[in-house]
Amino acid sequence: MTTTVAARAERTDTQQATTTMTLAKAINTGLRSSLAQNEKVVLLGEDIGRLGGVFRVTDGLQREFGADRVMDTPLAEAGIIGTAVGLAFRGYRPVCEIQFDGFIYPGFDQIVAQVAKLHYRTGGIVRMPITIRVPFGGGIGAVEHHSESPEAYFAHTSGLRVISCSNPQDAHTMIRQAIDCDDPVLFFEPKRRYWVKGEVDQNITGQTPMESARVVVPGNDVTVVAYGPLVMTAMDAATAASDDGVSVEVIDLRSLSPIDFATLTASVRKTGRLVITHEAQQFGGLGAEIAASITERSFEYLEAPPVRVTGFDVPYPPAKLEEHFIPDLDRILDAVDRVMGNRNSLTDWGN
Amino acid sequence: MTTTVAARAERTDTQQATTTMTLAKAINTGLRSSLAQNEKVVLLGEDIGRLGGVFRVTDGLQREFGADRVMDTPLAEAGIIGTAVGLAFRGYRPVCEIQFDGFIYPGFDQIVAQVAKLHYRTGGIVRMPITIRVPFGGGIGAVEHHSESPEAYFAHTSGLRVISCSNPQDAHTMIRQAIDCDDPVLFFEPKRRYWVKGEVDQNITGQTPMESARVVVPGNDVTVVAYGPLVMTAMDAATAASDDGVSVEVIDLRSLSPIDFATLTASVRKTGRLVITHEAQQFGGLGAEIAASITERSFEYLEAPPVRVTGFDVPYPPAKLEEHFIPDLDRILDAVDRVMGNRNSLTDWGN
Amino acid sequence: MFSEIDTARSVDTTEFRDRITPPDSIDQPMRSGEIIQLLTPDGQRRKNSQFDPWLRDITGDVLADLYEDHVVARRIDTEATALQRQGELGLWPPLIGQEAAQIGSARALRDDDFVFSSYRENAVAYCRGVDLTDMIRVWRGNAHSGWDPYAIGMAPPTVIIGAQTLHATGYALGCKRDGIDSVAIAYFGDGATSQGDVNEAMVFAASFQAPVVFFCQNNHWAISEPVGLQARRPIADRAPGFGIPSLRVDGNDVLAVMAATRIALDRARSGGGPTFIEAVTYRMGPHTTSDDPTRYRDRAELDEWAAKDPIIRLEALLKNIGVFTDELRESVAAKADQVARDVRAGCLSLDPPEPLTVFDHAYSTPNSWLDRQKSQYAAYLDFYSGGAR
Amino acid sequence: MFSEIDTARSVDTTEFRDRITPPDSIDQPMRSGEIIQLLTPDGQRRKNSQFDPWLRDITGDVLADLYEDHVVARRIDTEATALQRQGELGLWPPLIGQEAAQIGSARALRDDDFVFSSYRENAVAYCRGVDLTDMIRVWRGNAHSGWDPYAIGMAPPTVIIGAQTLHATGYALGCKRDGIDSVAIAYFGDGATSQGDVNEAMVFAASFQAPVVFFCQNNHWAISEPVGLQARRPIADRAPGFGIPSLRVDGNDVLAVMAATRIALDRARSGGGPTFIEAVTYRMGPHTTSDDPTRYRDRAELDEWAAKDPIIRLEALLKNIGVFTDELRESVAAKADQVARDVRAGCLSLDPPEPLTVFDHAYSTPNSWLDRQKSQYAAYLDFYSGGAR
Ligand SMILES: Cc1ncc(C[n+]2csc(CCOP(=O)(O)OP(=O)(O)O)c2C)c(N)n1
Ligand SMILES: Cc1ncc(C[n+]2csc(CCOP(=O)(O)OP(=O)(O)O)c2C)c(N)n1
Ligand SMILES: [Mg+2]
Ligand SMILES: [Mg+2]
Repeated sequence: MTTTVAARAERTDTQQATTTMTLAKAINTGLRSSLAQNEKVVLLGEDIGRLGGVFRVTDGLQREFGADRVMDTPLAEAGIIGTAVGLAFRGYRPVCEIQFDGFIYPGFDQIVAQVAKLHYRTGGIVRMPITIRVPFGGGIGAVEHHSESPEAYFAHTSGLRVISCSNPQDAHTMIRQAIDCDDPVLFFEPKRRYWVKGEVDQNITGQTPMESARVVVPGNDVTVVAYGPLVMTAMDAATAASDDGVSVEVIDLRSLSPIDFATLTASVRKTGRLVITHEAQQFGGLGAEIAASITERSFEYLEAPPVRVTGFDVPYPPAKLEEHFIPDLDRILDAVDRVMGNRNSLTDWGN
Repeated sequence: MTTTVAARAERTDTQQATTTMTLAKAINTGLRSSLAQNEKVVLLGEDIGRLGGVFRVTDGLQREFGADRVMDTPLAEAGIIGTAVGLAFRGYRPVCEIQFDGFIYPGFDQIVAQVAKLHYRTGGIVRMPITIRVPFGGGIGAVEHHSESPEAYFAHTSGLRVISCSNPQDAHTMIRQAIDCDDPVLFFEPKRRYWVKGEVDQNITGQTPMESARVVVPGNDVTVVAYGPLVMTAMDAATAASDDGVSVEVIDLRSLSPIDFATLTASVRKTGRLVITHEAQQFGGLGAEIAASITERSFEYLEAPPVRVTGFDVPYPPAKLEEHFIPDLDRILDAVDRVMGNRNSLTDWGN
Repeated sequence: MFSEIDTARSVDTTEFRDRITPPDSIDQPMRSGEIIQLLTPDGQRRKNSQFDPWLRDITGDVLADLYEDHVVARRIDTEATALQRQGELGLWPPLIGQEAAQIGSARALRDDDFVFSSYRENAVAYCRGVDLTDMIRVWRGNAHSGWDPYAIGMAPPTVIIGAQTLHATGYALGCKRDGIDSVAIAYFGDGATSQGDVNEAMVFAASFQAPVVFFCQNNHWAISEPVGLQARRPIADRAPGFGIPSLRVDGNDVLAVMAATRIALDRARSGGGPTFIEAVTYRMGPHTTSDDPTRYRDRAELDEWAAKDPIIRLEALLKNIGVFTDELRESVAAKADQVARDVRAGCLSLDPPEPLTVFDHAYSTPNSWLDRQKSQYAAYLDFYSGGAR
Repeated sequence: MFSEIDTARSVDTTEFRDRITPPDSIDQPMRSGEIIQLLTPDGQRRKNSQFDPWLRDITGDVLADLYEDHVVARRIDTEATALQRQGELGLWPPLIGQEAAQIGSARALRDDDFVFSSYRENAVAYCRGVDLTDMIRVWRGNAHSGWDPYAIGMAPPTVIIGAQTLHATGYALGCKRDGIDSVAIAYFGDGATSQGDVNEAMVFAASFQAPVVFFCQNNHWAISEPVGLQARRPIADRAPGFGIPSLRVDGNDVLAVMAATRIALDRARSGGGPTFIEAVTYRMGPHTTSDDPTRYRDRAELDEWAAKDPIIRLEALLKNIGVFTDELRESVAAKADQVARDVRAGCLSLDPPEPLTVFDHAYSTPNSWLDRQKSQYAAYLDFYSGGAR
């Protein structure tokens, strides 16, 4: 039996011992690898140095690589992003940490008007290989501005790439892919999953490309698309549904812009039913894009209209109400019933 | 024959003489009325005083109402919005002008994290009756940042209302409704239509409510939804289509958040076909929300999947390329052919 | 040749009161970096001909009241921290060490003045007369804002660093337009001075000559970042370049803080425009109950500042002037105990809000989209309420 | 008592060169508001013991070259304005009146320095050696950026007011990390100083001691807003509070500008960190060709500044020192004519870009969504190219 080159590469990867670590640690080791491999990689952010970040994602990196590569910056997000733009002009690959989702907005102008546009503006001459790390989402009982899901703003911004990870292996691989990418990347980290543990192979060759979605649970009746923190919830829902005899296919989107519609379309053409879930408010969220694009591309395959299970269209609520905001297993199952044509919460609800 | 109260009110309105004016002037007179009627209305912005704004929308207002009600501010958008927040705390109804669409981003944090959230944050105690006027869209041959359509960012922001006008009468009525509204309103002005003339009745009672869409061309075969600058284009397309024997119903959305789905649904249930057009980039734009919501609510009525005709997912291009970015009559007609199942540009295109 | 802050000129010692005139004529600069102190760490009263006139009404009784405020504020802090440790609060941002800065300034305000603060100003809220349960509401996760801003003249805490400085500026502009002499005061930290918003607030306030006081508590840290990372000059030096006079006071000295605030308020009320105050203090506790300051700062620094504690020095002053009686000690202790009990009881009395209130007050007027969503979620809750699933 | 800019201290007259030391030791402040001038409006050379040493290499020949730069820059401006009036350009932002500020600073730079500018710095671009067609490309609407930034050491014009100051700071930080002595220079206007970004740039530059020069052209107007609306103090007074020394020079005096820029560059190269320069000048033309300045400013102000014209005084100096020969006049005129012809020819040579290039360079790597969109639009163009519709 002959071994192909690709298979050999695969084997080499798998020979690499895997380690069990948390999702936060997986990002930490990813950053560490990137810092070690390319001296043009620098980290900027608030409290990322001695403190190691409020989530300890950069723990130990300043000690290892020095304060001029892992830089605590003054407290100003526009300043962080704008400085990163200048560093990118000079050939650096800056990785910016935004401390919490809700603090990205002071940097919005620099991201949308500069980072996203400079490559286009300069006819492809200047590159902006900037990675912006954003811990996002709720479920940690936090005060205001600490639980938001602003990904759709960036997905709607031409020139940016937006990705999100749901497990330690992807966290490690994808942060490194993001840093390696010559385009600017918004990297959304599911903060309430930082402490989830998993096996991590630190060899990134042979891993799924950054732009690809992944079928994490195969199934036949309903496609459930999720990303970031809700992938685990969707997987739990698939398990619960299978007890009821419904076969749910769960897709981890991974890349939010662009979206891997090839994988999504293939799934929906098989199942004929689509549920999309995200924590972000619904109106104008990514669920709308997925529903619209899938409908456009696979209308004749759909047994039912796509259903979205999302956060509500209110500002993120106080912690004591967040269970009534974040989609959970039950709300996803209710939507599965809906697309299956089973009795559900809206069966008797007047439209 | 008896005359109902409503009819009498209507008659009173129509007795009011109408005047022909440009869309820009219609906003100007609307601002003037609001300033005259409520001393808590104040205008803030760059160059809105002596210059009267770069589009002259505030022409003459500082002279008439004084520099403490029509205030030229220092050159800082966050400063403008943040100052308006403080004025609203004190009972004012500030109207902020953002000079061009592309300059709103430095004020994004104050809009998204403060203006949009303060009413919710304070459990309904503090009101933010702030109107943010934004000339938007392309087609004027401008340099970068002067032709953008950022409405989807704000429509995706809970707590804000977003509206856009397409003709002088609505421009006048809607700016006054926006100022009267106790919620914050983003008011998108179709800058390339500023010089379009029309009849304006300056009596706003009896006019269409701010949240309502309007059927501007009735038709039976295809529903075309547009707003702002593209309403005129869509109307032209309807005329052209009728020459080809296709009856197009054009809906002027007017309110972008919330969207008047009652009107849209009624239309689509009649026509069975939906085309949505906007200048903003497509991915994650409002077209996606409309397509997704209509599909969800009227799936069984649809003869074809909704089609979007939009700007492309690139940064707004240089002026010499904008004709290849902004949807025009031909692109809308091509989409009409598509939903009609007629031969169109994608008939032979491999998916 | 370079335009620089004057670091050489000595302090003007003429009577200040006479010099309250528009900023352009304030031509006697304070020496850069100098910190005004009226009360030494060991409770000695230092004379200051400019500040003292502003404190003539501060009798022994008033000092005793201020002392009570300090003790109560610290007690609230301790109790809230305990409640957080016990899982009753989600988070608490201790103000321990900053009592004098907050109380001295807040007690200088009139009821009709208006406060825009960050998350740490709970002693300010206390001085504004906030209900103790309301104070705790945010930190238990029950609400984003605990109190009625108009009832106590204080906006809800602003978490976005620095944003509230612009709100204060706008509010002040409104007061000016309304022809009243109320003043807005913005509280913010040393870290906040790096934010664009704070600098824009200074630009707007100066341009409009808004009656606003910028009150910066330089507590030496922004989470783990020392103030030196934000500013290589004393923070008070920043404002003059914007055309805003500034004062730098010992933030652990309630008298210096109060006098400075009164001076600034008086300037604002009399049309003098904005003033910037830097209160030099120290965050003795962690950034919040989630923080572990041992990762980034030394014990020695803490000890140094413990010796400058605002309560110790106020107590010493009271002793020096014979006001610190057993009776006072006991009444203050009793009050603090009572407040602590009220905080705890208030906290425990707060049940989670009703589910459907998640939709309330996003808009003040009906919103077809959200109303539909609420109705659907109500149907959802109904559908499953019988344990249907 | 208030911390204020020193308005009383007189200028230090010691030799400057010896004092180039870290900013903390620059303890001889310039008098607030004082404007350094080396060349009077009537062409007299004023001695200045601090600045003169920086101009020792500025011989008559160099002055003649600078003069040519001025005349050419103005001619480009006139030609571009004419092209706009003739419908060949979409817009043009005239720099007329600001030639000395732009040329004096740009000619102080080394090739390996890097410029981050606003839209108005076309004379800077000219000095950086930009191809004239490239200069015009943006304004004809053919591109967002006319030139290769790395070829001429100058980023594309930044339209978002003030944003580029942060880019310059980041670039400078990169130079410092790279261990080279290149410097970044940020050009911006008086209006820009109100933006958060510009203030944050000063915070970051000071904190990191980045080798960056903040070059503010105070041309007295931000579209229709006079500088007094943005700042109640001289703009140069803003920087010292951030720990950044500043210089205020006559922006219509090419020698003062050049000396100041050289001083600032030298500080940056030798590890001294950022410097702020305010060049006091005047926008003689409209904001852009779309603007109508008669709506907001007086003829008298224009006349006053016309008398301070940078070209007139340079010509007078050249005459005074006997360099202004007929030959020079003619060669400069010929050069200006040639440049004007090149600008026009370059402009007219620019055909609209190919339709499908609208998709190019949004991403540097393949993007499935956009690639599909491009393919569909190509199909659309194809489908209708035969006039199918
Ligand atoms: C815009 C924004 N960025 C970051 C944060 C996270 N954060 C919360 S508090 C804080 C430090 C604030 O320091 P300082 O202004 O000195 O106030 P202090 O906490 O010392 O009272 C930071 C970085 C935030 N709340 N808002
Ligand atoms: C963020 C932003 N807001 C507003 C504008 C619109 N605008 C363009 S130029 C200008 C005035 C700039 O004045 P200044 O900084 O003094 O530069 P100058 O034009 O005088 O060279 C304004 C308000 C802009 N380009 N960017
Ligand atoms: Mg602090
Ligand atoms: Mg200017």
